[in-house]
Amino acid sequence: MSIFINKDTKLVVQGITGRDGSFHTKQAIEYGTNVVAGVTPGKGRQTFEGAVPIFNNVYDAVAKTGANTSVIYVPPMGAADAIMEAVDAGIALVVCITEGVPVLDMTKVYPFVKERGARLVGPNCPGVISPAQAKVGIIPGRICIPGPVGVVSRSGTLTYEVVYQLTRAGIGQTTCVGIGGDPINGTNFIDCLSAFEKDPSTKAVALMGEIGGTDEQEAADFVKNHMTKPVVGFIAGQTAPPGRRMGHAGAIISGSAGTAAEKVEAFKAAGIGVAVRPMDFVELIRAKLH
Amino acid sequence: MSIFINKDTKLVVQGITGRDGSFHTKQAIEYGTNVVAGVTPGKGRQTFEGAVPIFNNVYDAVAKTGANTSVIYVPPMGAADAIMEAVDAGIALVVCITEGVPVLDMTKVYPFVKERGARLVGPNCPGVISPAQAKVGIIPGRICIPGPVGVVSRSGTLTYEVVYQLTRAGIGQTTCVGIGGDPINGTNFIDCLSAFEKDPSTKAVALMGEIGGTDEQEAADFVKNHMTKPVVGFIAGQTAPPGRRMGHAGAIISGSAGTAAEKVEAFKAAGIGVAVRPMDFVELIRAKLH
Amino acid sequence: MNIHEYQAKELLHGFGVPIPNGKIATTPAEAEAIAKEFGVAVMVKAQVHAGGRGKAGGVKFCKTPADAREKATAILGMQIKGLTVEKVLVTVAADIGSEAYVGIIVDRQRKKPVFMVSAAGGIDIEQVAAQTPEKILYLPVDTRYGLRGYEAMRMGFFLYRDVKLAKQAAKIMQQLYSAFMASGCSLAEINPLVATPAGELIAVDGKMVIDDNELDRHAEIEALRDVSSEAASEVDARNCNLTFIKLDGNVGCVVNGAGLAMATMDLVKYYGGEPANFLDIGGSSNPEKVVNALRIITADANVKCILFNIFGGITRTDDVANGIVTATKANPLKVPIVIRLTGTNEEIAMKILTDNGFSASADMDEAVKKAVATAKGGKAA
Amino acid sequence: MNIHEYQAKELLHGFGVPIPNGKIATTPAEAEAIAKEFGVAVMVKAQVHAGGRGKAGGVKFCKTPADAREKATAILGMQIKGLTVEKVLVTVAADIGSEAYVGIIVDRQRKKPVFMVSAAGGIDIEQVAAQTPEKILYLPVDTRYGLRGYEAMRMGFFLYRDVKLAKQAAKIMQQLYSAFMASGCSLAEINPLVATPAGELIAVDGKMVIDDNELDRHAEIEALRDVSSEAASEVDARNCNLTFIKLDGNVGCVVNGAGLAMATMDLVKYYGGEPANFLDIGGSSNPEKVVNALRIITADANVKCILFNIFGGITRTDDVANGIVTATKANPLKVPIVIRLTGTNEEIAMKILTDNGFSASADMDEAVKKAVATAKGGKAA
Repeated sequence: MSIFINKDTKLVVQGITGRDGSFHTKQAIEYGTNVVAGVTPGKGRQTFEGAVPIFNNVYDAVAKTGANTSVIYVPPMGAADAIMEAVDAGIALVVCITEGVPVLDMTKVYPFVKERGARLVGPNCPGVISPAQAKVGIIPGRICIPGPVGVVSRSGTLTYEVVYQLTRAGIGQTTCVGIGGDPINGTNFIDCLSAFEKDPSTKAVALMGEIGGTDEQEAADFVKNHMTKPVVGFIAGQTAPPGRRMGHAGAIISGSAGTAAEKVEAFKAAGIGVAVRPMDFVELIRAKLH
Repeated sequence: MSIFINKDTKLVVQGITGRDGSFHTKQAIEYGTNVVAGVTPGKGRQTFEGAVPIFNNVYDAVAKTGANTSVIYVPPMGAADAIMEAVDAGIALVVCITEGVPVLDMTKVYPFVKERGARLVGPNCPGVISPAQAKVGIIPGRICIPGPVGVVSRSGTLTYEVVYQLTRAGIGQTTCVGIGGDPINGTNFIDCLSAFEKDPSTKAVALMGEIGGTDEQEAADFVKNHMTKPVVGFIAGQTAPPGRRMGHAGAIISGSAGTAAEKVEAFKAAGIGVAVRPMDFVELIRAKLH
Repeated sequence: MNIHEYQAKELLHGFGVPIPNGKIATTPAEAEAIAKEFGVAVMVKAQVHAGGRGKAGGVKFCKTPADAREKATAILGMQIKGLTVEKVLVTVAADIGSEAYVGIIVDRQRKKPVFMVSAAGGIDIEQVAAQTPEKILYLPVDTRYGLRGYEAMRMGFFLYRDVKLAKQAAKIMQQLYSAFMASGCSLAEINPLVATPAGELIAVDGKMVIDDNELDRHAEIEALRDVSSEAASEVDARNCNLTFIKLDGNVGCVVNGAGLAMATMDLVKYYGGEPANFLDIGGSSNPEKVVNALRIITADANVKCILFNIFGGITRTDDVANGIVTATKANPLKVPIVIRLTGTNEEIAMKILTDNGFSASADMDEAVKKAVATAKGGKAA
Repeated sequence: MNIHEYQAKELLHGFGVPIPNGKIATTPAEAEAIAKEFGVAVMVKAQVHAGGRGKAGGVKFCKTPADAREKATAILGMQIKGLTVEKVLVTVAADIGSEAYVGIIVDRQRKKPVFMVSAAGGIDIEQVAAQTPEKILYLPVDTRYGLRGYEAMRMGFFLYRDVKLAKQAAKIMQQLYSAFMASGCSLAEINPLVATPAGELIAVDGKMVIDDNELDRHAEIEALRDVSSEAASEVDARNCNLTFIKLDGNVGCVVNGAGLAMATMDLVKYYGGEPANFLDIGGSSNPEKVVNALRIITADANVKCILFNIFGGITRTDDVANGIVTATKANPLKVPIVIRLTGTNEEIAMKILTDNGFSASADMDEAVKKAVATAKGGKAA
């Protein structure tokens, strides 16, 4: 079992013929993901690598192939449009890898996706992988093995780091989700924690947060009140210099929230194990599993 | 009993100090409607007729008086904004009397109201009256008496005509609703028929339609499939000259639909009694009630 | 409100839609001069607010300036559906590869503006819709989000297989949508949207209808109104905030509310009469409106009896009564009048009328019967 | 991206927001001439991308042109938070009746732009927020619908009891919102919004921060960038698509991804070292980026060891390896380098490095420990 993606995932790749899109599509196919379609306007009726049919738009891709999940590798100015297209075409899970999506675009995308009951992961995220089942996005397949740990993280490469260390220690994963670090993203920690709580295969969760915002504090509240499974957390940025504050407004809206110390406190108060170094996940998770 | 409004209605009047707003507010109060507040920006802290407190906005009116229903008499360019303000402030039923609201404004108002689960009646409508309980809008109170008939109509004065004839014949009404004739309105025939079907006091329904569109045909379908109570209908415009068609697009989108003959056919096919003249409602309804 | 083809195309061009070069002529000599200036074959096109101009002979292809003069001579002054052609558009004749239809209209059912596009453009698009509906793509736009890029591209690819044409078309859809929203339209059409053999798209004909309710916000659009191309009585009525449509009968109807006005006309017919007009004095009333309504109706020599049917809600019946008294004092009526009034301030209204020598009833059926009889030869008080 | 006060105010003025007359001076003589031209008391205001200008003495009231010259002399060249003042805004001093605060920022929690307005404006607005939160109205805007009239009026009445001032304020909220959306802002502020004793509102100070992700759509805003007011190394890094923040330590870090970069710095510190910088080479990689990163880091004389920590996902580790080889061939390194690489194309990368005489590890913890030790005096291979 897993969350969000599995053996039944039928993936359409938006931007399949671009540099990143084509590279990672090959990797996804090699990993065994069921890539059923690609989309590049103007390249309809061609095929990708002689195997995956390309369509001019997501509607056609869904109509012809029954795709249920989409991954987006289009340039930042077109990413919001690509997300909305996928959702409009009936895709239930959209994973947007694109970095640099204007945040004001996302203020419209977010309600659009909610209105239609779809799920968006990202943008500016590494995607989702359910080891030995499917890989949607750019998380390297070889660093993962199947197993009992759910992984959720705001950052990309830090996720790889932790997953890689778990894997080297023989601790596999149900699903790893990179939710992305943009100000407005489609899926947050709580969405993932809630899904892991419901997934019978997941026995423990590893959560990687960062300084800034209050998502980690809210996640801690959720763990305290709604989770029965053990959670181990990490906060990156303990030594980061305070960012330049954004006007008076930035100070007013965030107040004193967002420091690493505050987040670590919230974790401790919620009974979340705290990893001081990324490598600490291994022992902490191992202890929770036994 | 009744639909939409009753003795528990607590009314706020938006545009209470305007010509129409003040005139009809006095009439509503005389009728016994519980008018709890008025809104005119800049006249907050004054009172209307020494009795109804005026607020600068609907939020304040709701917070201070618990208003649950609003009626709108503001000029057409401000009507969309007034509707959204009422709904945003938590008003459950908004009745917009204003005529001349740009239809493109309504393309945003409609989903706004739906999203928040509120009900809009109108715009460009005479409002709602539940005889001897409450009057929200401009339907003259003296032409109504309480009784078993639900009335719903696309037109204003034609509604009065029919209600007046019913009343003169001693046949009273549970609620009369003028839904308005604008291209996009908040409440349609089906919404009202469905409410009348559920209202135990309503024993029969009088429905007044017009040429144009397909609302009456859809209402007929609803009556056929979902109503147990008898319905009598009328279509105005049997002799009206065909309107000037609106480009090719108008012809394409409406096809041949919308003629009086077609609507009358739909009524007959659904078992709806057809009044040829407005006065025919009296005998047809009387027969259904016995 | 209707605007002319040339005005619609200029508006669209302001949003970036490519259109052929063109100028307006009001005389054959002007048409010739414009054709000479362009130095290529032109179209001479009647500018009137009526469909079917082409079939009526109001649109002609001209190879030479002399030809343009000749065709303009024929078209200027021509009557199309009762309207006199006072202006022609002289415009460069496009090289036509293919013709598509693009329209956008506010749809009651979907409660949204809906695009309709078809690769089978031209004047027979309604037939396409009726006989081969699969050749039309309907695309509703959620105005909260605007027309999204992928929707525009979807229409582009529905019209053209070639990606360059599809992208050009998508851009034109965005421009058309912007023009539609910014101008407060209820309809905007490009028909035909021509693809030239060189692979360029160009809007060869354009039509826009503006929502009258938007005009208060769009003085620049209101300024495009061409009253010379509308019936004088309708212009007069609109200036007085009345909705008026002239018909062929002899019972002049003054009613408040469109539904009741139609029901009144239906009842006139039911009792064997013929309505002379549709006239709705609308909601919020004042005596002035009634004075204007009487002036407009009595200008029609066919009218043998005037029927007022007023049911007061937001309209106050005393305003109507005062209007009748004022108007008839200034210009005594030459035809009999039958008055039916009930509703808001009915008692005051009845007193005003009685004090001034009018009789009035509160019963619609009775009043209509009486008006029909009067028009046929009887006489009202 | 930050823009200067004078630029923000000009942008806002373009959307209709009233601002006091003002001009930019780069010399005291210019400041004097501008003050003379205005003929009234002026403010001389340092234009620099740093908060707290007033408290640092960068904003002064001047009664006479001579006074303006003197104050400009003091302010031009002054250092504020490490930045040199190169321009001053000379602007008409407004008559101040009351000062309000108006700000709009994109809020992560609400996922919307949120207005914050308070009648208690001025430089201590954060204190107001902390101590008397009821004095601030928060108003989130649903961008699908835009800022609605009633929302703007609600803010107007929250700031002013007087209806005329409230309506003026509502209009300014609309203008500010339009400017915010049209310019792709993440922040826009008017502080103070001054009500003059005569009952006019005027934006006496303005601030706008642009979402860097929007700049591709807004060439006119990108053109407002003033590189002279930013640290040279950060300008250099941005031009190379790198995110770089200089710090005071001696371990130069080159990492891909902000989270891993922070975790790497944390680990450097954990093992007793001090990071010299934050440097994220970002997602999609190419060798060029690595070359630029090395150039920027080695420009810092404090750096005693360079630590690469690359975990390849969308970044290909072979691109990074090639970048290291290219850069060091062109400019041989003067400090030791510790390389940690794993992930996408790791085998190819390892071969490239080995073939060129570098050693590299796949273990983060080990690499960080080694870099810290090296910086303290050891030596890497």
